[in-house]
Amino acid sequence: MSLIEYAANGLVYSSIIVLGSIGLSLIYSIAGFANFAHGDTMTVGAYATLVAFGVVGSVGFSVLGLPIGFFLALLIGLAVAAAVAIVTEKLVYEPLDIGSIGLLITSIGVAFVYRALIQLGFGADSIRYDVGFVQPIEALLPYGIRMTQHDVAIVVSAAVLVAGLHTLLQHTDLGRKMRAMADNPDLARASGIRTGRVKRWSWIIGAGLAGAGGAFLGLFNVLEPRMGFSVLLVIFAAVILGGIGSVYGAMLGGFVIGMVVEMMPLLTDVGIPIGIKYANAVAFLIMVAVLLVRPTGIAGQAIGGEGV
Amino acid sequence: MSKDDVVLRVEDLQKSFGALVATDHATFEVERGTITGLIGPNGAGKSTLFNLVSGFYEPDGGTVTVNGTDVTGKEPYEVAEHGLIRTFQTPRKLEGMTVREAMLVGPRNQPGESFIKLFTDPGTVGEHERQHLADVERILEEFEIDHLATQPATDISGGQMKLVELARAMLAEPEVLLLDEPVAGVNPTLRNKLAEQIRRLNEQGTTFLLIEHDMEFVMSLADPVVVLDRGSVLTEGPPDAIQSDDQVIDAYLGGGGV
Amino acid sequence: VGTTDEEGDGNEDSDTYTIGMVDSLTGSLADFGERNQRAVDLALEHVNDVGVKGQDLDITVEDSESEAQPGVSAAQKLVNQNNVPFLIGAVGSGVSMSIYESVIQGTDVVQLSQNSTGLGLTDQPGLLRMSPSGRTQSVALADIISEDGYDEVAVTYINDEFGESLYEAFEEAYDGDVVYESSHDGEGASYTSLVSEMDSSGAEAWLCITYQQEFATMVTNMYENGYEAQLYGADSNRGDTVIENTPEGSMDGMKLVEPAAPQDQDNYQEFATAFEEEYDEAPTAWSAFAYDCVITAALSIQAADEFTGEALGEVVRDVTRPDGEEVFSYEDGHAILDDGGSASDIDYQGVSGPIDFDENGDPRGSLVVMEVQDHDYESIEFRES
Amino acid sequence: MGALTDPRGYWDDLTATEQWVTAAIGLIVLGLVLLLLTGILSPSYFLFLFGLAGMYALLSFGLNSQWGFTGLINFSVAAFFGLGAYGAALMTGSNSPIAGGYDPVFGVVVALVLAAVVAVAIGIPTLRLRTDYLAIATLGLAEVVRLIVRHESQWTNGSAGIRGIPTFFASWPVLGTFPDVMPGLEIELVPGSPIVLGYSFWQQSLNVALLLVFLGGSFAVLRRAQRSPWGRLLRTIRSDEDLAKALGKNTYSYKMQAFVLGSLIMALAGVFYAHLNLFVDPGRLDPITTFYVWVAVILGGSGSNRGALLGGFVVVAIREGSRALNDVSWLPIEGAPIRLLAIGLLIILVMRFRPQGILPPQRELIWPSAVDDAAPSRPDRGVREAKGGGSDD
Amino acid sequence: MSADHVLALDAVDSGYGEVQVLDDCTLHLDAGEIVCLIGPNGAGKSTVLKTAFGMLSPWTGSVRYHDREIGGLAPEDIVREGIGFVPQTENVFGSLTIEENLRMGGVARDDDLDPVLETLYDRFPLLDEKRSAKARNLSGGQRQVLALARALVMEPDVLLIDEPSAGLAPNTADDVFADVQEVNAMDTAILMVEQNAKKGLGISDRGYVLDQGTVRFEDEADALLDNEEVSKLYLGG
Ligand SMILES: Nc1ncnc2c1ncn2[C@@H]1O[C@H](COP(=O)(O)OP(=O)(O)OP(=O)(O)O)[C@@H](O)[C@H]1O
Ligand SMILES: Nc1ncnc2c1ncn2[C@@H]1O[C@H](COP(=O)(O)OP(=O)(O)OP(=O)(O)O)[C@@H](O)[C@H]1O
Ligand SMILES: [Mg+2]
Ligand SMILES: [Mg+2]
Repeated sequence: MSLIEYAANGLVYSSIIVLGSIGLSLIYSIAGFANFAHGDTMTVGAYATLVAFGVVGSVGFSVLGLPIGFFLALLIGLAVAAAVAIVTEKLVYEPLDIGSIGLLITSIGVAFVYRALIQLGFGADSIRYDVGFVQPIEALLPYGIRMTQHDVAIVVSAAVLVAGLHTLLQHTDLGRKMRAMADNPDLARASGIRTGRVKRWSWIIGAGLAGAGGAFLGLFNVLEPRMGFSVLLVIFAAVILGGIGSVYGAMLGGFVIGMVVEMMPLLTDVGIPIGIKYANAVAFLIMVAVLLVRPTGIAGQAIGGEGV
Repeated sequence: MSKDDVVLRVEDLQKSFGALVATDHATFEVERGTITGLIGPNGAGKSTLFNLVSGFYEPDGGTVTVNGTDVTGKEPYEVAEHGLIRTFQTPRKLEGMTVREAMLVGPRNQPGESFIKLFTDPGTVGEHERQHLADVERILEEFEIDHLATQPATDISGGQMKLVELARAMLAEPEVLLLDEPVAGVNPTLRNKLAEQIRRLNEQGTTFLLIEHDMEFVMSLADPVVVLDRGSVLTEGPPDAIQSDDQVIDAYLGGGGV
Repeated sequence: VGTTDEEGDGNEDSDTYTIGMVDSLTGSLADFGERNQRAVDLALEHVNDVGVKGQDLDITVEDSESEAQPGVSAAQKLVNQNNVPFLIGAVGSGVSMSIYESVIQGTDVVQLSQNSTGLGLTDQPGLLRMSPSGRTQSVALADIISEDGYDEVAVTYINDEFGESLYEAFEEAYDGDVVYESSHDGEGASYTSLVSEMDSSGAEAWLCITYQQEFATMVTNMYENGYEAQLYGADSNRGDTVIENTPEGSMDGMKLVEPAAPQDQDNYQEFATAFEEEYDEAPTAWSAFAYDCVITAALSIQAADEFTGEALGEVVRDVTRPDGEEVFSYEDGHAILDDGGSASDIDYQGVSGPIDFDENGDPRGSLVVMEVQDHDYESIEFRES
Repeated sequence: MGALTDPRGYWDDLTATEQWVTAAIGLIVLGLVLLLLTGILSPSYFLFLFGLAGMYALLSFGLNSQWGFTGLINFSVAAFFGLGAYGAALMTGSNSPIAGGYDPVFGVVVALVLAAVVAVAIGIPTLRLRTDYLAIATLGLAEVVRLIVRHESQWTNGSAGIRGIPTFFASWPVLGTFPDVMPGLEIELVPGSPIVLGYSFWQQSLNVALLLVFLGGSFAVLRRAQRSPWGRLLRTIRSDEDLAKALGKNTYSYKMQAFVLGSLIMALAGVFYAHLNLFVDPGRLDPITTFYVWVAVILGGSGSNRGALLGGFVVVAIREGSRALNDVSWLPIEGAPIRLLAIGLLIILVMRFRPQGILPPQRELIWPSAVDDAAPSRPDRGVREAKGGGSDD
Repeated sequence: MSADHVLALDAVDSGYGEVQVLDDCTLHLDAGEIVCLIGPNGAGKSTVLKTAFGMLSPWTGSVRYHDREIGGLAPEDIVREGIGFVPQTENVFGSLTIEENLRMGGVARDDDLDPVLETLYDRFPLLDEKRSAKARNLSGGQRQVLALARALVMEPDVLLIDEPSAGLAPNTADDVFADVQEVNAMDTAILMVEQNAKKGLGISDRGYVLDQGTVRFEDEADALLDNEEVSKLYLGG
């Protein structure tokens, strides 16, 4: 069992965690709370993709072992997750007049509602996309890499989405406005920033990426109502590791945590007898260890003393 | 320059933030019983110096001595235990408390701050609490904010917050009190009263180190005045001398003077 | 699902007998719970066609969320609020045990678990179960693997009471070397690392003790990584969920052991037909157990002098004991009892097998060995336990 | 002014919310008494629910002293609850792999020591962190604890759990045999629906008695602590730690004190649970418990001990009350997701319409004997209520 | 009240939650004016500005900009009307650099910001030095200057400033007052709260004295300075 093989697995899992982390981090900084419904937003994206795929069907040719219809369905799933998040924001969060912990608790309620609705609609059983099964890509096997075309599809799509986000943040004011708003909402409004709109965009981007992450998680694994919630803790670890509020930190954190979780067997190989059942535990310990050295995460902003 | 009874000695203190040198080999002493003024242009490093002295920043070099003890690099609470208390330039809000409660945090070494004593010695706790409460009532009156006593401590105006900040620090009854622009934003009438307060406390033995841009205020209160510029001490002397010092006028006072 | 009798009584004045059931309606074992409910409805239909002492039987079902604490709360409500003298429950072994220890022990309520196979239940004679202890399965698996000529095996098991106890029993019984063992979490976890570790252990035989969804994922992960091994499994890994969610041919040759429902028995056939008609899917052995729980309860009520835990406790074993006349349906049993027969005059032969609770409250059972051929299960051998 | 000596004055002295809540509680108690008397609600089931509710209240007390008093966002409630339960179970359970069979009192001691040690161990790395980082760090470490308890069966019996736990008073004179020797009573106040007081009733009564001791003790300690300078210092830290430092307070030490105190109370809840349930498994460390306790504290009103008490009871009422949904057989859909849905919606609605909680702190918290004659002990009503700030009891 | 007031508060009551602060407050600002608002701490000066700028909605009374009622509009819309605001506290984005702070000040502008920023850097060399420093790390005085500059990016017609000189060194304060005058000269009407009443009134055309939410005195700036009562009660003798 080679390092490279674990790394390949890690890359796929990381891609999913990264998508989840970016969204969580964005919402964390804009809406100002740890959104415990984020995992379930991923679930929403996955199931929406499932439904959309059922409607669109396996139309057209296939790319990377996936019918082109799947990618279409993926976009729909992403859009649905974003739409659900926007509606939730309008109906639930916006009218609230409470601090961040209150919002956090509310988001637990929202998570329950999402999950209950999905369970009502689809049952508690796990489901798979009807995209067939694939075997590892032959050409890579000699190098000790066992990756399927689906795996490649996940990594590539995630990379495209992340690159798109990067462009968006670099070439528009949105990223800066988001930061300004997170910093001081009153002053942001006084400066003329339409905070409602910025908030809405953050939700759209955050939830959309989460939706995509969920859809990939379904492809990587299976769909089931608790799927998103199960990875939420790991995503939190990634976001914290990267530093709350930093999109690029979240990418880095997601990558590191995803890799750590999937590379756990290496520890046993080098003689550290920690089973893979402790994979998440090791991820959390790494997170805490990093926080000890850098209390605001890898890319988090240092808190400048007491200020002037 | 050497002084008789030094309570605070800052020696060759250095601090940089990246390329920016905020404190540049600053050296001065504060003599017991004085009100020492600390002035200098915006960004001269005055607040940074306070942060270094009170333990909120770790200096890159140099030493801070309080009452003969070297406190360089100590935690803020340890520095405070040596009798040095500072206020913040931007006043701190205490959520979920009334103004009166927020003031009661001030006094140091309250027996009621020990969890054990709450149960072993409730009588003493109550006694001290009553005493502190009386002190709070008194000082709030003096600061003309007694009508705010039971208001939430967050729901007060900018100037009122500065007053609470100052009053609380006074309640701690430290030997040395570092005030960072105590009267910025405070109404002129009240400013005069605060000056009297400071003077009175000073007569009772508290030593002050005072940052303030209000020249009328500083010059009437402080002696000596230390001038800081670009992180190091430009000059030090009695107020008159400082006010007529060309260097100071250039760097700080500007054409308008007082 | 049954209705609650708000008065919370099950005494003879009213015209229904209400018993309780704790089932996994949600949570990791919700699969089992769903099928159980179908079987229970079917059983109630069959019972109430005939009646129990001229009255109806009703079951109040509470959800355990597949977890101990909610399970105990559910049982507390049924036993202390609804005053049921007979409690069917629960699915998970851990849940059954905690219900027994916290609620049942010290009272005279009869508890009969529908689906728990954990070894620990054997130590609690007061806790009856319809499904046989997993030990028999583990021993059989150990034998089969050895017989197939593998002296090295890699094992993974679900990390709950069920999986762990089956694994322990297997390890004890197996002659060869367990070169790799690891428990795994349920519910949507990814098993890529697990299967790659199993692969790198070098063992050619892999034993998986887990549930259907988890197993389907595992097999898919194996397939997509191109690993190959001779698979073995417990009964809990068998089912349509696995067949539907794994690639064609990916499990061929796999062997499983499971408690045998006597498929050739008429009453099983009838049960299976009725089940398929109603729900459009084949019953599992687990649903047969749930069905038998209800029938056993109904027969006990019919046989007992009064509707109390004490009275039911006295007869519940007897109605399934070999001393009496073999009956294959509630109707037949009811006929004998109604004629003045006593509990020991009948021996209910369930749709899941002969039952016959032993002194530990475990049923007798036989096992069937299945093999996956052309992506479907074929039984290849019966084994007595 | 005591409620007994001067009920009228006491009532007038309550804020509008307090009057409202008191009246509502009165009505509910009345309703429960009616249900019990008419035999609709079985006393032993009621006592069991009461025990569960009290357990949540204890957990809420613990969290309240960390979050409500000090602003520590602790997401490891379930871990300390589980440690308490395991501490007691490992010492007393019959299949304990370590040291079963000891007296439950010894179990309490071990549980508390265990909780204190782990609290310090978790506190050292995390208490220096900023609030939201603290939240996730504690959540993560709690998960580590859970995984260890789950997988290290040589110490914990793993997922098989620990059983054979005696009831708390099992080895005590008189109390040990109390449930057995008490006669089974059947009282029929309303014809046709008798009230049965049997073994489980007496057993549950003992449990509730134990609970009341735990609850009462914790409440008394917390109440005094909160109104003391110690509590005020914690609130200062919650709001502005730097300020507290500048005033010479060793904030790290105080945060640790609050963290350990809260953890001990949570562990106490765990101990109670072990002897209520007589069976403990790793599921107790599941983070969902943490979420429920948070809901309880927020629901009750952060920073208020009475609120935490109330919140604990409300959460159990929601959780167990929503069981009724399962009984609604005419609904064409499954009950269980509906129940999840109901709980979710309820959380959202409470946060929408009563975000400050049911009984938020409304009075100043100054040492009682110090304010009696100095000044009115309550701030201007309007301000406090509008903001829902402050703290109390 | 004549129609040519640029900004006018008419009989405004306002406050926070249930707490009333402004009580029948009436004042106005005419084109090209600098008006100084003084008064004791807690008088409601900041509240006046916040109400005028939409951070608080007037409970009763009207807030008019030229002839348009703007009471109840959101701040982000009021900015686009041409009013700028420098708050008393929390008036910079701490986690953004100076450059970014200034750019945020101009989000409501469609044109290229660069020339405007360059002008501002010229005017405030203090900021020019530290373009890419985080605002959080500025000294108190530096932040005060940045806060003013941020509001100026919009080149507003009306500027509301809350205590521009608080925390400024004497020479910097002089500079800022000079800047205020300069801005005013470019046709921006200015309503300014100032505790440094002598200097504040010194550069103003008119002044108001606010106490307990109500206007107590209203006069030409010089007249107010000379008013014995005002001087005694509010200017510290
Ligand atoms: N945490 C920090 N990181 C980076 N630079 C800092 C930090 N704190 C202060 N500075 C810089 O150090 C210099 C001195 O700042 P300081 O706050 O000490 O000035 P000051 O003398 O108090 O000025 P003012 O009178 O305006 O309050 C300034 O240029 C400021 O930008
Ligand atoms: N956020 C708030 N919530 C509730 N009350 C407030 C709030 N801010 C200020 N107040 C109250 O409103 C009154 C007026 O405050 P305002 O800030 O307008 O005063 P100000 O005249 O600007 O004073 P200063 O010169 O001290 O800045 C004060 O009595 C204060 O207690
Ligand atoms: Mg400063
Ligand atoms: Mg103001």
